Amino acid sequence: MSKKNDKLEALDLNAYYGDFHALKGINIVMEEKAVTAFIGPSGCGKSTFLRTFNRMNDYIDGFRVDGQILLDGRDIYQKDVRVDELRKEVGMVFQKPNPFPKSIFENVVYGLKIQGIKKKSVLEEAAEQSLRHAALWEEVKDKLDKSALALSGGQQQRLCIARALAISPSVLLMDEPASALDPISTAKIEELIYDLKNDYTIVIVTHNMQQAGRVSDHTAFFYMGELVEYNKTKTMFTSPKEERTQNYITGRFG
Amino acid sequence: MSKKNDKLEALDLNAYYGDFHALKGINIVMEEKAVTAFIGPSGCGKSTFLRTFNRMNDYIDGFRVDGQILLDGRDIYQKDVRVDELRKEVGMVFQKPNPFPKSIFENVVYGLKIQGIKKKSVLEEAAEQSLRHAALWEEVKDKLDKSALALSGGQQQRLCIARALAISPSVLLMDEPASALDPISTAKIEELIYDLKNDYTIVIVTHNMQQAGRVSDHTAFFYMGELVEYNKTKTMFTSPKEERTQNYITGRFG
Amino acid sequence: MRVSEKIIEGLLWLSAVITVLVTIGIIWVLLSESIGFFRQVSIVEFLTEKEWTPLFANKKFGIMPLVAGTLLTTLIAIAVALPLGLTIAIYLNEYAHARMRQIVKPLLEVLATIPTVVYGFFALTVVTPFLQQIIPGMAGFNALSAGIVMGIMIIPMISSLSEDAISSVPRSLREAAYGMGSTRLQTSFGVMVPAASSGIIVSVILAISRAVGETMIVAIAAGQQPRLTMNPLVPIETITTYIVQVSMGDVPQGSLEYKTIFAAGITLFIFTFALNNLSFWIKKKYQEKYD
Amino acid sequence: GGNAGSEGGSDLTGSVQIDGSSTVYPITEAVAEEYRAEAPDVRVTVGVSGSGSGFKKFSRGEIDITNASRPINDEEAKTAEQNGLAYLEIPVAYDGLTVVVHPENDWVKEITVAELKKIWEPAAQGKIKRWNQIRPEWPDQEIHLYGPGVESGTYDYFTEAIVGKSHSSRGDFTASEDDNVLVQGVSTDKYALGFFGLAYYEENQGKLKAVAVDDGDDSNGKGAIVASLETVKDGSYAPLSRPLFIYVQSKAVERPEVVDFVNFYLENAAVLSEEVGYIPLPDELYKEQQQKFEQFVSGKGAATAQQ
Amino acid sequence: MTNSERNRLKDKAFQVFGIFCTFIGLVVLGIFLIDIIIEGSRRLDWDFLTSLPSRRASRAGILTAWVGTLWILVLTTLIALPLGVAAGLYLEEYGRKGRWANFLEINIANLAGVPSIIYGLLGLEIFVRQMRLGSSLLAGALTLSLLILPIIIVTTREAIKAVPRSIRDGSYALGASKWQTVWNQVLPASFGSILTGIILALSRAVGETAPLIVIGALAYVPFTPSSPLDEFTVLPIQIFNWTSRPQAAFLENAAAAIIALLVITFLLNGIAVYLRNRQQRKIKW
Ligand SMILES: Nc1ncnc2c1ncn2[C@@H]1O[C@H](COP(=O)(O)OP(=O)(O)OP(=O)(O)O)[C@@H](O)[C@H]1O
Ligand SMILES: Nc1ncnc2c1ncn2[C@@H]1O[C@H](COP(=O)(O)OP(=O)(O)OP(=O)(O)O)[C@@H](O)[C@H]1O
Ligand SMILES: [Mg+2]
Ligand SMILES: [Mg+2]
Repeated sequence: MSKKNDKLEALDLNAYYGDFHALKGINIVMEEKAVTAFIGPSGCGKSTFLRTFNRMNDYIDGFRVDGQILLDGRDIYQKDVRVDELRKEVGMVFQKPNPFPKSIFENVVYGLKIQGIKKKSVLEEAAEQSLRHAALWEEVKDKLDKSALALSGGQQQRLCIARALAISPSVLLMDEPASALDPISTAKIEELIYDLKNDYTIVIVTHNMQQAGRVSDHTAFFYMGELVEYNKTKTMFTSPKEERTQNYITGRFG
Repeated sequence: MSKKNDKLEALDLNAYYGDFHALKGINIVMEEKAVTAFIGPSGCGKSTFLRTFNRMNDYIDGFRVDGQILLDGRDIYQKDVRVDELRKEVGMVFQKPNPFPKSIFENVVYGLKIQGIKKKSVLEEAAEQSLRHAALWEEVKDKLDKSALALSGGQQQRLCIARALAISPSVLLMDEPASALDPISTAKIEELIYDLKNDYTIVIVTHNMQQAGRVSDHTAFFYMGELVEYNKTKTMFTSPKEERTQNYITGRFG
Repeated sequence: MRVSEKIIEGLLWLSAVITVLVTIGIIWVLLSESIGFFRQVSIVEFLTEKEWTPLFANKKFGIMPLVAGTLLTTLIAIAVALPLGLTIAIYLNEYAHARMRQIVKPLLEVLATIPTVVYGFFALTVVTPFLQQIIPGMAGFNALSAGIVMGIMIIPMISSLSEDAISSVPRSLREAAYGMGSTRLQTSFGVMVPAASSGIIVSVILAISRAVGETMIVAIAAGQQPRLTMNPLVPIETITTYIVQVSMGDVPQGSLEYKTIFAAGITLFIFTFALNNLSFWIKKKYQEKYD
Repeated sequence: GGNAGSEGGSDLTGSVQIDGSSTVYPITEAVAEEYRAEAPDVRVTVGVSGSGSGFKKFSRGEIDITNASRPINDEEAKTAEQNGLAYLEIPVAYDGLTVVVHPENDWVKEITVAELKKIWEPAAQGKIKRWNQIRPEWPDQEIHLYGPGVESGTYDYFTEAIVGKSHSSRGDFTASEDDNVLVQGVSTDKYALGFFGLAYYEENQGKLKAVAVDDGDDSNGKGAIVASLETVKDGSYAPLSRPLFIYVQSKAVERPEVVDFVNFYLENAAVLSEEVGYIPLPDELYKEQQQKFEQFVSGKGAATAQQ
Repeated sequence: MTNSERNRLKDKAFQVFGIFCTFIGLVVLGIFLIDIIIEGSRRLDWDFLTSLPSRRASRAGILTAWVGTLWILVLTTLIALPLGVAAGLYLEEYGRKGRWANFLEINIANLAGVPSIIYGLLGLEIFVRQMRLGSSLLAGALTLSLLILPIIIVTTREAIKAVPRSIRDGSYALGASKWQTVWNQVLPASFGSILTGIILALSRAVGETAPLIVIGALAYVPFTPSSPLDEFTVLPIQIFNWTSRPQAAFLENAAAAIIALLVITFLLNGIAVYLRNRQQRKIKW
């Protein structure tokens, strides 16, 4: 296997909500076109960390970071970085499906439209491609002009993925994308992640060890704002170095 | 093992949301002091069915049922049944923890207070007992007068269970009680269910096969509004009779 | 893109700042005339004198009677509108069918749009004679019927806005309450109303503002007699009524008599300002506790 | 002056802006309405913001004519002067103030000015509370008083005429700017006594009873006199009839449409004021006003032109 | 057992009380409407709607008044809507924290409590005199806009608050700027409720008399305005004027004019309710 490039890096990253120290001196390097899973107990800072990669925390009152986040070697917290450009590069899918209250088509092409692309044919082309990519095309191709809110939860989540893919990001952040879904939808989304990693660098937060095991190449275990362990998923699940990791992933639960 | 009594029964139960036929001729008998798990894909009617046992669907416009639901042999959809009395008998815990915006203590004793119990000592006694029962006492005993909203998600969910236990129901309905929680909290709640079944008849909805396997004595599999299969959990997970059940529970996901 | 974002934000900011300019404008209008007033009448007299007779030959400049009248009618109006409005809000939200709510809510909203002249004559020609049969000693013009009718007028402010607030309480809370065996009443008062309290408080504040600012009903039905009393059965006058009557009357503008309306206006302004501050901080405190 | 009154429409254009007293408004409105037939292209507008507000706008030159239920005061006159405006006061009709009681009141038939003064003067406040304090044979019942708002020219005039000093009266009476409200008050209160414009009495005769007033001066009619069109017009109903005015300013009369309108006003005021419930001036007075106005237009009228 | 029976009894009692209160509200409304309709409907005909004001009650009409009211409505909407929504947006989406925001919030609540007559005095000084607009439609509309601005701002904020955070996040995550998010997601999603607030505010503006009289809106205007700088009258002034006339026939006219005013506000509310319901059917979170 050829050595892949480093896509995302965090250097001595600290994050704070007001006085609360949410992330403590995190250092991590993530390869391109690989899936990295973040695991750890509730409140350990997984989401906070994930959202620093596209600076979604910018809108939270009192939130601040120090240290660096590098995307392709460039610090995204520099003054001159434009967050809207950054987010076109780093797409995101949320825990709860959050389609816009518009038609399916409008949802998928939203990102393109706000970039100023208006040509119908271009948009249609892009919509089909992203929906195919998200394994949703067959199910919705006849009702593109119907409201996205009429889709089932699993379909909505795949729509949100399609929406993120439409603007061709290179990184895809997913915060517990399957936790609200039933097993069938979950399976579809896991398959999808598996397919997508050929083209995208994916970071996924999950509570589900099996899921982490199935879909990720690397796993990072967080505990109380610290990155406890980061390793190949296989290594991590078979022979974790840290006792805390061991305790967490060998819990009898799933 | 002595034969247990039948606690809950559904006879030819049909349920409708307006024109939509959500439950189709369901027949089921559930034993007392046992845990029954409802599984099935999203939208198959698990929650709808669960909520007929304490008539929580009464408030939904256009919802109606025919057929019978028997609690201790008595049809709860009879005219003369008081829903408030029924709900003291049949407690419920919801998917998302929903503590009242009041203190922890006020949350636990809410059910008693609305029954007109005012004596401080009785309330305190009951609060401690329910919180202990819900394995939360140690964590909150020093901050009973703090807002319940300041607890973590897992703690909130256990608080909701304590709240339900405080009014001493005989049946406990749980609609995906752990889906919003991290593995540690989930484990605690599963342990709790395991303990509680000595005293309560428990019905739990879950998307998580492992969870169903771990906590339940019987499992019911629903599909598109029908009860496809109902059996001992062990039997069901090792040798399901129906192909649809097989397909669902042997999905590689969890 | 960046630049246009900044421009837009600037425009939005400007719109918000306009409200400050309006306040400055109001203060300026009020102050510029009332300074002249306070040069001739001491603030001490203004605040402590018990009579308000600036238009009589024997002039007394005590604002208290007008403040008392304003307080009295507002209190009566709120005493009518709050229980009725809140009951209606709870009833519509918790007891009535969705269809009924959809019809009744906008219908009640019409109450707020009936011209207040109509209300005034209703108070005078229907409510007062009716009340006089119950309360024999009642004067033909009084604070009570004006207050009651004003209360009816502001019912929809409380009922509609509170209903909105209650219905935006997460469903999960209501289900929790029902799941515990609460009756509808216990659910409403034990859980929904406390959870919606900030919205309900806002609705009451808006209703109070409307009652404080109302003129025609009081002008027609309450008798225009400034009087330092809390007796609802006798004629009174409110600050706003006084301001409207004088500003549209025959009194020479620029005279001391005319300037009284600005002094009265600034009193009202300070009064509502204090009220708003108070409720704002109460709201803030309350929200912090349970968010 | 203009040749108003000729049958055909005039071809004048422009606008005439009027504001001021709500009491005078009905007359001016009627005149403006009729004037439309006369000069369809002249836009006459009439506001009702009160004499005080009217004078303020008038003295700043913001309007051409103001309706007034009281004469201009010194301050207002000075402002006009500062703005380089001369003006002419033109009486256009009388308003009779009628003293009324409840129709079931069978004890009061007439009342003297002295008695009215005893009731209304400031000293009466808190003292004169019962009917029999005025005349012993009247019942031992509370007396309830009703009158126009203290900010109105009507009240101003009444106090001047009865108490002898304007704005001097007791304060514990029920006031309203809207005379219909007073009608309502008196007509539902057996022990009421009130006063307001004659027109409101005439329109509500069934519900009210007018009281004859005796001013003790036989030179202008003997004994107590009831307010009516005739008694006000011939001056025998004294002292409770007051004149209503319009004021015209000098800049405005440089415009022919304003001149034409005022002339039309004076020609038709007699008929129209009666129609809307007021009492016309004697004919010769209108003539006199027309002359004065002519002088004023030609620049010879003084700023303080008096009646 | 006795306790729960008592609770049930209370519950029933409150239900009856609730029905009773709602009923009172509706009955009072009914009384008003019937009373006004009985008194005014005889006068309400085509002539009444198309005639100019007159001293003769039977000939008087409300043409200029209702046209003026519509003008005022349109102008006030054009001014107050963008301003109020923009200010609401600013407060809710941009400047949400700190002393400045608190100050603005109190300030706006405070403005909502200022009596309308004071706005009239302000309008007279600023718009009529300083800005030399005279007693024109524009001056009137500006004055009323200031009057209803607080109501629009408050309701806009409430409406925007109800848009779920997840929708904003979704938009930002796709690279949308703040304004793009507001314009494409937040505003369309809250449009229904904002509109309700605006229209309720406008029905307040439609009924106002005092501030317009102060700025010099006229009672007798024998022509319909043709530009925002023309003088005008509105229905409430006409009503106010007629109710203070001695002749009973004018009271009848006033009642008929009130019907016309109510029809206008009914229509407004109807539009609001229609849009509100349509919006709520379309968007379920
Ligand atoms: N807006 C906020 N303000 C203050 N504290 C916050 C905020 N958001 C999160 N936190 C705190 O920061 C810590 C990390 O939160 P984060 O959401 O990153 O946890 P997580 O690992 O994603 O947990 P979960 O699995 O429950 O989603 C938690 O203790 C949380 O309480
Ligand atoms: N209030 C409602 N009105 C109309 N249809 C409803 C309503 N609630 C549920 N349904 C429909 O009834 C069916 C059963 O819903 P239910 O909530 O019982 O599913 P579920 O098995 O609990 O699914 P999930 O696992 O997603 O919670 C679904 O098709 C759903 O769309
Ligand atoms: Mg998280
Ligand atoms: Mg469910």
